[in-house]
Amino acid sequence: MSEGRKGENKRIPAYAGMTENMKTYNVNEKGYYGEFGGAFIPEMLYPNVEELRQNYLKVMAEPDFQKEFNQLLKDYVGRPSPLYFAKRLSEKYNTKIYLKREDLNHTGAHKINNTIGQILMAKRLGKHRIIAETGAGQHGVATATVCALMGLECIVYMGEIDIARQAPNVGRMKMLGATVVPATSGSKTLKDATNEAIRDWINNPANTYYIIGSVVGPHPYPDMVARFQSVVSEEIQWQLKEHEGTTKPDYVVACVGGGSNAAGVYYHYLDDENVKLIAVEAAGLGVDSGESAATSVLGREGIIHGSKTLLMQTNDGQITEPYSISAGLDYPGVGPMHAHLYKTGRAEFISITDDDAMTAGLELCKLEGIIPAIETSHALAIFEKKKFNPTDIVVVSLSGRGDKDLETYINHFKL
Amino acid sequence: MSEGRKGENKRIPAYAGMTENMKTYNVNEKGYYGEFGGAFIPEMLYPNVEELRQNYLKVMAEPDFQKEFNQLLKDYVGRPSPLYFAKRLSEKYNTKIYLKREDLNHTGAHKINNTIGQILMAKRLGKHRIIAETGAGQHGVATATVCALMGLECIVYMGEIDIARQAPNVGRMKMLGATVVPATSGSKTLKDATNEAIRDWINNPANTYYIIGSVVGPHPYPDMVARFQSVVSEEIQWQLKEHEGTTKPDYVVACVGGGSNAAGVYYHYLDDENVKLIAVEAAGLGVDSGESAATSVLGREGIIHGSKTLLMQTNDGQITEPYSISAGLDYPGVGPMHAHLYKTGRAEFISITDDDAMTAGLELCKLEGIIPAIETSHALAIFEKKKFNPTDIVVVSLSGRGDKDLETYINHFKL
Amino acid sequence: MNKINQKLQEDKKLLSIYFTAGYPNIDDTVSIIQGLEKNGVDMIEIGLPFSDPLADGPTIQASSTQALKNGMTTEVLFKQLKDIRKSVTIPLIIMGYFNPMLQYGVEGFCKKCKEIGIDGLIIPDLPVDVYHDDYKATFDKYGLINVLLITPQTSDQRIRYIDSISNGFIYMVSSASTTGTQTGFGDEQTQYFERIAKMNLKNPQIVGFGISNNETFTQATKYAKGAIIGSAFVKHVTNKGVNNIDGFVNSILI
Amino acid sequence: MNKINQKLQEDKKLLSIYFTAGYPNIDDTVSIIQGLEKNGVDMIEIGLPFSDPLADGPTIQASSTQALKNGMTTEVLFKQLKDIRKSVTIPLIIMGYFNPMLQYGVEGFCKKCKEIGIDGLIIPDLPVDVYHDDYKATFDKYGLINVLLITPQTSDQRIRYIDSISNGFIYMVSSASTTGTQTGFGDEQTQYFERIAKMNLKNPQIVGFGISNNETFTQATKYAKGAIIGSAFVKHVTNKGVNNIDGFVNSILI
Ligand SMILES: Cc1ncc(COP(=O)(O)O)c(C=O)c1O
Ligand SMILES: Cc1ncc(COP(=O)(O)O)c(C=O)c1O
Repeated sequence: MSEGRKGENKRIPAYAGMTENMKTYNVNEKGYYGEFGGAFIPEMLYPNVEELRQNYLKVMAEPDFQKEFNQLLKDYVGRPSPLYFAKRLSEKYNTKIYLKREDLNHTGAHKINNTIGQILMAKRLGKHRIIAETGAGQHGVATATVCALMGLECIVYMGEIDIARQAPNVGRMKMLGATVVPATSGSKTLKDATNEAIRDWINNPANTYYIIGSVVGPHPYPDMVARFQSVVSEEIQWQLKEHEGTTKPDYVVACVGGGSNAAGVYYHYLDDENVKLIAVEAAGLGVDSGESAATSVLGREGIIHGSKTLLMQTNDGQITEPYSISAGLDYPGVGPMHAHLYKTGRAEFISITDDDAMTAGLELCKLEGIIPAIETSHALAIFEKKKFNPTDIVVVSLSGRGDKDLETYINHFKL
Repeated sequence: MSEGRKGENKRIPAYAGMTENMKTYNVNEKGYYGEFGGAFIPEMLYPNVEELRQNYLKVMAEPDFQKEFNQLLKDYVGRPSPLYFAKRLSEKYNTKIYLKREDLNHTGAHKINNTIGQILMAKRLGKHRIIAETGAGQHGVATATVCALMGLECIVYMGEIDIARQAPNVGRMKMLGATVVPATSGSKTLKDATNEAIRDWINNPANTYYIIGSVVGPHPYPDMVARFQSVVSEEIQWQLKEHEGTTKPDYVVACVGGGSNAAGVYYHYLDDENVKLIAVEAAGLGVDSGESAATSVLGREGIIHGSKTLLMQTNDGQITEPYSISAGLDYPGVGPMHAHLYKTGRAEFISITDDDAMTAGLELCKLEGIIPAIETSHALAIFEKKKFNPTDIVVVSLSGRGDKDLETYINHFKL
Repeated sequence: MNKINQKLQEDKKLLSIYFTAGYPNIDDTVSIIQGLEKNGVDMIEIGLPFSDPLADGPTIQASSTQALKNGMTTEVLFKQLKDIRKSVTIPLIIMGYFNPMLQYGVEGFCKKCKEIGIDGLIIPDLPVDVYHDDYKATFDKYGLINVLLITPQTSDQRIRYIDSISNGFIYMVSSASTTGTQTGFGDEQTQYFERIAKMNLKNPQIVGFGISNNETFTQATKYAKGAIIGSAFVKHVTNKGVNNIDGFVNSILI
Repeated sequence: MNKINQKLQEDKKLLSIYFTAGYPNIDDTVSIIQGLEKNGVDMIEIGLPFSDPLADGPTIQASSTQALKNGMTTEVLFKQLKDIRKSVTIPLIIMGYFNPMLQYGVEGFCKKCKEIGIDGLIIPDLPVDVYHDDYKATFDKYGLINVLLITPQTSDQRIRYIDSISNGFIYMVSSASTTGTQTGFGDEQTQYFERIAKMNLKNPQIVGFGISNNETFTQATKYAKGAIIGSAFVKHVTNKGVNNIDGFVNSILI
């Protein structure tokens, strides 16, 4: 066995601990984070979701599952992802910035941590048809990837607008043998792709497993996805120890679409209030412009995609069409964990406009030679908004690489 | 310091050993591999090349250099790259296939191992203007990346045809702040880009460092680049030990453009004849079609870009315009190390056509969920050509990811 | 007694029709209801349109989108229905997703329904348990029947549980699908219909999803108390407008 | 005595002209040589075109590409020059890259040069050491002068070394550049020219790169024995053809 990684067996938090040693900011037995969460699903989905709910912790705890999951994370995904001290960026903002390099994962974003876990789950539940929704295409690619790896059929729903603006990822999914189905309703983005995926699942209840791409959807998805992503903060702990002699940063920063990236970097720090959590949302053209995806500011409690959470909606309860330049953040809801973190004030929520995000993305290219996904650029933009102390250790999740976004960047900056 | 990696200090082979403990297949003191190599450069380049020759081993041996190099490889590039057992591919070809995942490196190919090394070299030599040639654009991106990281000016020469067929990489270079200069002479591909880079260097002898992207060019480049890339076989040794209990595969396979990728995976096995080396060249439309880049088969001894080696040329000594669907293999020469490996029979050379490479690339997508660079696909295609034993351990260098090649793949297969 | 229960006691197979409120035109709601009653339909499901109707197929999705564009809201619907009981006596059920009700306030929503004379609700994304634990008391307080769904995948045990907390009828989804997707019933449906019939549930069952014509209506009601037509009616209204309801109903009941 | 050495002994500043053999037309080689001699040029560099002339700028590159397209090869050039000594006495140097010579065979190449009456070679990518160790003996055997280059970056020590193994003149590259890039000389060049002049080398120096007109010719030959014009002449031939050599030479020598 590899000595190349620490904490290999701590990867997936033990399920046993969950109820005995309840964490304030974690899910409870009923699938709620405070008042948020649950499983608001049509009866047609009940057997599937219930089967998953009853099995997910048990399956994840199996040594066999853990072994396969960890081995794939290491040899296939390329974990651990580095924790990189960004020297020039740190100098510019006069604080200590570490980048957690999820962009270096196979397929280029944090999303694959989750799809590896879920494909193993699907196999153990005997499913052989996989569906997924995708926004930026990263989750779609990550799903198509693990389906190819396991030889399973893969159908990915993607909004028509996202198909256009994330063309490279559409190409990748095709190469990987997935069927990409355009979602043409509503805002033709992530929300609508999710609707279509859920409809597919309703229509194919027996053989189909739905790999949700974020900490959204009905319980147990948010918790399961957060656990699969928790490998990220597990690594940050020992990596930061190597760099700085402490497992605890002062701040952990992540962009939030559905919230899986943030859930991953927060996970092991959720209940340690010394570690401040910053969640960065997409303000689009501006929080008050009517063209925004800043859910926490603009949202109210409600139900979206099977979960009670914060979402952008009319007074009447119709879900609003969001807008962000970033396909992965262009979502009117947020996972129930994050709704709870917002409501309780545990995390600070900052919203960043298209323009500020793009500028921060280009800055990272120029200062550190890393082209970030536009999603990630939102997280990087906070340094222009918020001052940190020179001794602060700020870990930013570099959730994905920007290869998929080149055209958008180049057009934006007329390069 | 990290316990996350083994052999950290063995990364760059100690220069002290070179002359004392001469290796048959390695470079000699004069810069030759057998009869190949040397520094056939115009006098204008003599001061630069000589400065490098006198310093490269000394600089590489400095603890400070090693520390910075290793730290960047680990935290920035994401090394070690995994050695992944490709289960489904192995089943299909009834042998044990391991993929060395250079595609997971930052910027997506093995090329960055070298540019990290050379940018540190350039800094220590006090140069602040960086030039490079590129074919597939991977070396150009890797160079633009390290220049951004160090805040140095970067000019990349790239053939006009390659600019068109590797557009994503051109976009990336622009994002990173590099100037991409089209080479419009000759076949408008890698050879011509290299000519232009050399001309630039001649015109800017004092402040400019030329980061060559492969084990080509005048001595000491081939040796220096091979040493920077040797981290790959250094890792394979201990990784294979973890997987199979032995440090030695039966075969090591790599595609060869200039040969840096192959040099990296061969390096620590060069003088161990139990490990068989396979070099895969691009046959283009077929070795005898007149549209090929299979240098070893079609080439004769001669001089290209400052080095005596095998190259494709007319009877008259004019360098032939090569052809391959793959921009990174579309080069009429090969590094002198490889010329020597060919001439001595130490390595087996196999050439693969465009079509066979493309098919092998798509197969990897479908079986393993990995989209390889078209360069890499050539290496993968050998399994249809050569039979291995079920117990053979075959390590294939997955030299790069195929994101840059999506359009070519998709058009080829009409996906 | 709730009008739904009264209707269920009639010795006939019941035809229930779904339509999307505010579609094709914002003011069609009342006239569609009147037209359906006049033409002998037994029960009506008034669809409160939702932006993201995830249990629905393309037809009902499109009608919902149009209805919202037309200006339909919960308030508007309640206003339109204010005097509905002056002109019709047919059982009226509001079918809608949970979020708009939640935003209105569940208690207020129920209260308003009672005022208007609504007899029941169908809320596909309000799970049975949540309904039972959090909202049943409210529904009961306002005399509203909550119609729960079962599908071919629902286990016998769960069907019995659902039966136990239902007090009107059970909405028997004919097959695993969103609305408007099935085009006829096969062996699978027949087996399912028979299985449920044999369970002798306390609540009668009404079949929905995939009923579009006389044939499927007849098949469905062979075992069940009635059947619900949704997408087929919405399509009819789309093509023929609201003045041709008699033609549609006649084609079902022959 | 080699014609180059003879010429170098003349008490005058020498004008040497480079042209690409086979350009603009394949058969222009001989008439260009004759024209240059007739118009008072002192020395000629016959460019053997190469596919990848990496020390050359765009002008000579383009002429080389065209010459190759025209069918120029080493064999063809030798054939064209077979009887050249019947019509001219001017020193003739072949300038070319090493690979074509290597493919021809260095010994054979030298032998052929001697037969024809070539006096020297300039091979920019044949390094001094390799020349010295591997080929000097052959060059000497066939009475060929190998002209070595120095540049502003060449150290004094290396210049002395180059001087020591040269036996004709030193090709003094005026500035760090490929051919045809400079457009005049500045302080840097003057300092360089002075520095070399003060070294009192055994071999005279002839300046090349960046000489294009009377002014630069005069500047260069203030310190050096002569100057070489390449790109400017190739450009002239491109624009005016081969029948106008007198005009060009006169504009330099005035
Ligand atoms: C790179 C990247 N970061 C972040 C996100 C946002 O999703 P989540 O909030 O689930 O991490 C996405 C979604 O596609 C993404 O691709
Ligand atoms: C992915 C990849 N593999 C291989 C090569 C070939 O180069 P080399 O032979 O130097 O490894 C390239 C060159 O661009 C490349 O991008």
